[in-house]
Amino acid sequence: MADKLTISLTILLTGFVVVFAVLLLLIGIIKLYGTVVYRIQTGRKEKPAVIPTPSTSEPTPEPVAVVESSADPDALIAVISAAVYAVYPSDQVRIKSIRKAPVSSNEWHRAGLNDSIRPF
Amino acid sequence: MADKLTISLTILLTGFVVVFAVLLLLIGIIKLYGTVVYRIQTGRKEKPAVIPTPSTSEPTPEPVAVVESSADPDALIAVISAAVYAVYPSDQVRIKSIRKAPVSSNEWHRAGLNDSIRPF
Amino acid sequence: MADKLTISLTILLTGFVVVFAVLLLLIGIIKLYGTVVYRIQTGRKEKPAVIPTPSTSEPTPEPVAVVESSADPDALIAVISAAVYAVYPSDQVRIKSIRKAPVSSNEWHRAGLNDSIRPF
Amino acid sequence: MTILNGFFDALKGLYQSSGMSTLVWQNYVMIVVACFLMYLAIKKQYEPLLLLPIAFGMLLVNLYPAIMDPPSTNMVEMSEYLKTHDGPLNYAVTTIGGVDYVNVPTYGGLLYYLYQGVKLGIYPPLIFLGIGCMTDFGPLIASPKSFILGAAAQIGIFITFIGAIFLGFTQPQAGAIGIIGGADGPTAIYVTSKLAPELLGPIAVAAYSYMALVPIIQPPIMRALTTKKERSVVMEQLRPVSKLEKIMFPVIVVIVVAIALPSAAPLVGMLMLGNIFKESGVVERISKTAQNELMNIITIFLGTTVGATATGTVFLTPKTLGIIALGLFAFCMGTAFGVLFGKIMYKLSGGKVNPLIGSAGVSAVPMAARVANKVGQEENPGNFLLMHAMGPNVAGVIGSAVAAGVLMSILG
Amino acid sequence: MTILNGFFDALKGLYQSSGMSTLVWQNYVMIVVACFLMYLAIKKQYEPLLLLPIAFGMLLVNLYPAIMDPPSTNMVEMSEYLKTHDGPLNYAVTTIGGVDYVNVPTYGGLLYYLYQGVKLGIYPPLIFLGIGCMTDFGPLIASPKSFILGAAAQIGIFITFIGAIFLGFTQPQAGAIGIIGGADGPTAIYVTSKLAPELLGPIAVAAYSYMALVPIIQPPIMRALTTKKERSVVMEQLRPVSKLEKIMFPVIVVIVVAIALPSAAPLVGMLMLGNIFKESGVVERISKTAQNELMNIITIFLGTTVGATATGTVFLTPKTLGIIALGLFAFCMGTAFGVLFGKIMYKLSGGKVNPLIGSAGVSAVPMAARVANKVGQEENPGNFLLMHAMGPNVAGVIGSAVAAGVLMSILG
Amino acid sequence: MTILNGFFDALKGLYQSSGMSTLVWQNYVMIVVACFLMYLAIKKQYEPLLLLPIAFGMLLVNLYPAIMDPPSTNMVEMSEYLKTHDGPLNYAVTTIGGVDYVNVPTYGGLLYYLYQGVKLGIYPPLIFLGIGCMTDFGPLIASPKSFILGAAAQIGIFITFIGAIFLGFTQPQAGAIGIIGGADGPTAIYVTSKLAPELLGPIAVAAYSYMALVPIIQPPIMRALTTKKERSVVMEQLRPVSKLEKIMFPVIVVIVVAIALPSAAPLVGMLMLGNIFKESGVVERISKTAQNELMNIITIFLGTTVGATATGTVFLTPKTLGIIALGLFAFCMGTAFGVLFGKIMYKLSGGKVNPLIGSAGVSAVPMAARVANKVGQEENPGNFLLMHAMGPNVAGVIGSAVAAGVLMSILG
Ligand code: NA
Ligand code: NA
Ligand code: NA
Repeated sequence: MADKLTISLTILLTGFVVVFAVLLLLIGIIKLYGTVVYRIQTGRKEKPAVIPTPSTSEPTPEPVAVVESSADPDALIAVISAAVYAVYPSDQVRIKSIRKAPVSSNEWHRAGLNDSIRPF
Repeated sequence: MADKLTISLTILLTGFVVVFAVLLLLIGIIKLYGTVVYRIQTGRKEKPAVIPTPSTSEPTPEPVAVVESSADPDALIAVISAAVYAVYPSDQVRIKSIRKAPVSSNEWHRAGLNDSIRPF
Repeated sequence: MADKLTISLTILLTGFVVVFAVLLLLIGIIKLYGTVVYRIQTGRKEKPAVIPTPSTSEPTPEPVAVVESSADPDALIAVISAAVYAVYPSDQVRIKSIRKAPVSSNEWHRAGLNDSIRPF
Repeated sequence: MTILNGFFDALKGLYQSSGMSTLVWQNYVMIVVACFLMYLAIKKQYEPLLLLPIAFGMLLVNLYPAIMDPPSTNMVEMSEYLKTHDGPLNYAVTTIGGVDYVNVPTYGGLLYYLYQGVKLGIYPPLIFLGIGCMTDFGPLIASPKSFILGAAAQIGIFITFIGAIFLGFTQPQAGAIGIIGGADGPTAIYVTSKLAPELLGPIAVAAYSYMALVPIIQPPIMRALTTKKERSVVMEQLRPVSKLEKIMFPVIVVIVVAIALPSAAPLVGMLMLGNIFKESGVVERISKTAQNELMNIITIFLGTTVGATATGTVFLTPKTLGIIALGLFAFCMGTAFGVLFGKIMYKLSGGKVNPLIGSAGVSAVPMAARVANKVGQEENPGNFLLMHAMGPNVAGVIGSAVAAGVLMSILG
Repeated sequence: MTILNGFFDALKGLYQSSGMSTLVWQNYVMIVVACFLMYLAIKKQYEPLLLLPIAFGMLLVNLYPAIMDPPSTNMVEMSEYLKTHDGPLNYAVTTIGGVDYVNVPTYGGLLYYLYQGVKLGIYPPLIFLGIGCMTDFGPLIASPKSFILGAAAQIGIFITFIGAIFLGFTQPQAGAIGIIGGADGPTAIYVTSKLAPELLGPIAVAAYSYMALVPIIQPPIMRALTTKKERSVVMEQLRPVSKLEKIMFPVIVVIVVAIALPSAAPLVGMLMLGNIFKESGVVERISKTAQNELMNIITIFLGTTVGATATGTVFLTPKTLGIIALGLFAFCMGTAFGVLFGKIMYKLSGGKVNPLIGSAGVSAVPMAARVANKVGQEENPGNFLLMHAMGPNVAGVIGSAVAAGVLMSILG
Repeated sequence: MTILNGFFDALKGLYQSSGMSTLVWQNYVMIVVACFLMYLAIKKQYEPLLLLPIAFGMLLVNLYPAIMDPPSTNMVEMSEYLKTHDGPLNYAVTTIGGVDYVNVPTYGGLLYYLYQGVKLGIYPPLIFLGIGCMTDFGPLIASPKSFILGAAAQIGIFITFIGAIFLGFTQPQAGAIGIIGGADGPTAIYVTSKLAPELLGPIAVAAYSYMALVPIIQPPIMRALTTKKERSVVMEQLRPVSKLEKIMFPVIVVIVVAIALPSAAPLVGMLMLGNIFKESGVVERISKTAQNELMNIITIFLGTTVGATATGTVFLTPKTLGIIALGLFAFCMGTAFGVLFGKIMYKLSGGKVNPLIGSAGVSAVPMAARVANKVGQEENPGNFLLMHAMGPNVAGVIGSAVAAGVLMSILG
């Protein structure tokens, strides 16, 4: 009985601590490299076009960058639309189309990709 | 030689009896549950719409329920058409479309199905 | 050291001889059966329609037989077009369409093929 | 000088290990046989999905018999092994009576490994899984009496068994030969791999060849045994079958057959698993894979390795001729008994059943049903028997599996 | 006379080997249970992709228990073997201490062989490979604090462990039962196959049943633990995530988790391999096969054989009832702790985090995230929590794998 | 108090089994190497379909070496085993000398099991099956003299062998290193798994890296060895090839090669089986699966497990540097000899053959043929050499397999 209690609480404590420790470590690392990557990428471009700032008061509707489409396009489009309209006044923004972010690659890369469809 | 004859006739007799016994048993069970299922399902509906009665003399053409489509749609459509026209005078019936029986399911079921496309 | 030299040159010599011997043998056989097949097939037809002769001065454009399409259709079409126009003056030939050589088969064969989509 | 010596030694070694010095005349004959089978598969389109891999496997094994060699393991005492090897231990270790042995392997041939799926009885049930996903048992549910025809056509199996016994085959061999009459490839291969694996090559070739020849073998028998009037019978339209009946069917069949004949359970079980995938309508994703990619992969492995059991010395015996002859006999008997029981049903039903559909009871889905339809249309072009023949046709698949269960139970 | 004797002997033999004389009452009960699970899978559409194969495997093994029989090998001295056999040697040869032994096999049942992928821990990681190809970790990268909720929801696992210990289960069994609370099928099966394979049947059935019941189990708990104001919180739009971050994420996660908890490496490693296939965008061809055909094939084999571990004598014990009860308890605890930590984050963030998304931390992707979204919309139909709930949801998958690593390391 | 002790003991145990205390510096270096290879695969798109799985396998095995651990079996006497266990027997039984032993297993790592397909020589031939289904030998049949160029480019293999011998590699290792010059991934992996499995990691990485670098490695060599006039040669259109010739080609090649060099039979046999699937036109269903899903599944398993042979202690030796250098040398030699024999054919044909197409003889299908086309177009943009280069290109695949057969026969 005492044995059972010991092992039980040991597992509970160890499990709790280790799971949180590992996942908190992941939070730290991801925040860190997220910041680094963000700085590098915005450092390259002149203005950070990726995140549209809600504070701008542009008079004309503009297309908004959107998430990659997944298995359930209709549901996602609804979700995305809702999310977009929640942030932008609807008279300023209109969703024109939702598409996958294009995989940037120069012509040689594309040729390489075609080749590797036949990889051996 | 006698041995050969014995085993031969034993196998022939046993095989014949067992194969027929098992398949006759299946006939019995299938007829039974076919009847039960038929009664339950027709009991639910007000009139048995599933089997069109050739004796009715309806003046207008009516669509006819048809078999699920399989690998070879064209051949099947021909077969089905022939079968339908063989039973109904062609001036009373016209085949409008041949389609799979819709899988009945309410909205929640469909949502569940969508979910389970990603099952784990 | 001498050992290394011996095995090295043995492998080099044997490899060279065997690889060339086998592939030269293949050249011989393929040329041989290529000729035989060609004769048999042209023997059947009245005129050899397979190889268009560039020396003919037909006034009207004619479609040209072409290679089976593969994984990269656009690239291939470009290549094929270039190849064709390189050989024929472009005012005499126009590429109408590029298609796979039809698999010749009579009706029974096609039925058999359909059947064997469900092979067991 | 040394180099030239080395060169000639190497050439000699290559020659001695090459087919030119290891193959025997039977291998060369089998190469010709394999090419002929490829001709039939490609040009005549005789069940090419199986016959082409079978023929190519036959070709490969006769060009390079070691491709079917089993592996062997030399168990070396760990202490001995470590004396001559360093680095990490790459092989499995077995402890027998406290002593560690390192399992040093000599690997088997490529097709030996792929063949394990046949030998262990895995491939045929998986192919039945795919077939189950493609089979519509509706016509059989609408007309359960079709089971009688699907049973009648199996009589040929047992009659052929008698013939094989009297031609000198052992009992398990005779059972495997008889099952050719089931006209069902996976069942034939499954039974043969259990009862008489040494006959796999000829039996598989015979089974698939005759299945391809069904449109030639069956019509004369069908015409000889029926009258013009019988062949002209137009049958009543089948009743529609509800989704619930279709879902319950595979469950009921597997329960009945597996309890009655456990040895048929793997085949029938997988067939019905596939069918419930199809009919339930809720697992389309796995149903599609089971009937396409999974079945295609298994078909390649099954065909090639079954063909690779047909080495020259095994195949080129008088027994193979006997198997070829008995297989044809089995098909004819199956067709005949199917038609004869069709005639009985014609009488009993007062002329409502067209006896031609009995011939479809041999299986060979859907070829045999099409043949029944075609022979019927010779008398009356407006007579469509296809759906009515599909009932006995799919019943024949279940019937063959049941007959297989009987043979494996008694002879296995 | 002899023939009739033979006939009756054969019938008697068939009867004695048939299920009618070999099955026990537990088998018949399990057949009914299997049919009920099929009803749930087909009619109620409870995780049909897994529950239908599981139920059918359960049906098969209780109709024909030998379908899971292990093979056995009789090692016969070569010299002995050759006395009674001629022809080519068909079996592997093992040399022990200089003596050659022929390995004469008795083959195992069909599902025994397919089950090896479960037993050796191969199928669950391969399913994780396919899941990785389908999972978008974007919401988690955009909001890494979701990991806290994905961790919190695993507390249920460890609390359930305690319950199982006190109900009399052994420590490894208690670990396997606790992992049901991970709400992640492949993880549960992987852990159970390592710690307590004898419980695979009931644990798999419990895990997949409760995953299907998530829309019924979670909402009451979520409503009970939150206020109307908390449930109404509209969260800020997630920041966009660059392709580079998405590519680096799987690499970083696998490095951290595999170094910290090696026993979680196969699961997390394959999940992240799949994810880098997806995010890299350069190997679409293999990514598509991994998430479709490969995963479907594995799903069929995994489901059927996991179901086939549930023979009557194993399944029909009070322990199974305990597992069913503990599994529900684990799900409830996981949901509750997820929501409670959500409330903590609500406080700490000054009301910016909707605590409902904590419930998605149990995994059960994407069902649990949809449930969070739906419960949120009950208060405010214009409130779309789906994307915010996806973060804890996919974090829960990683969290469950980490918790599994802890349990396997300590108890394995 | 006891609980805190237990907690610290558990933490200590977790730490001791974690990578933090078990990994050595080589593992960390290899993690960096693996990340660099992933960068090349994703960003530079160097043969990503193979290099990405290879790199990830390398990452996994260095994070968690036990993922490649072989299993072990403890054979316990049945009577002993039963003293401590009750319930049904879950393990296989082996009978040795009349005594029953229970095979109690310790399971191997996930990638160990998937690696068996490499070790037993199964995956490379199956990939060749898929390649055969995609390869059009038409240009080679139309111009059989291309075989000469496909042979010439293999000389690099044998010259590299010499280099490897003098750098201190053993004969089998030198053979495996030489075959990198074959510029054919599956052939290199097949030969290495037979001759020197300990070098699989570095050889596979070298082979696929250089294949990806063909557009950079070859052009300078091609330009250096040819004159402007030679490079400008416009070749005559290839004659059309009939379907019959295309069907007969695989049969003839497999007969000739398998008889002459049996050890090349598995590779060439499967390549030609795939090709007859393609050319026969009657088995499209299995042809499509062989070149898509089957090949993709095998590619994932092959790549990941080949990468997983590259543990730090194996990979980080001076030998690996030698292999990388020799591999580049092999590619250059192959290209050079191909071009040189092209020049000979240019002379003999009176200037009708463009020597650039000789470079395509190394294999690396279809990349090398495209490079030949591109270098030709530098001189004359209207000169399309692609089809003419495809002949030597596919001949190079057969040539490499023949060279592999020679090496395996003499050195194996
Ligand atoms: Na049959
Ligand atoms: Na979870
Ligand atoms: Na090559």
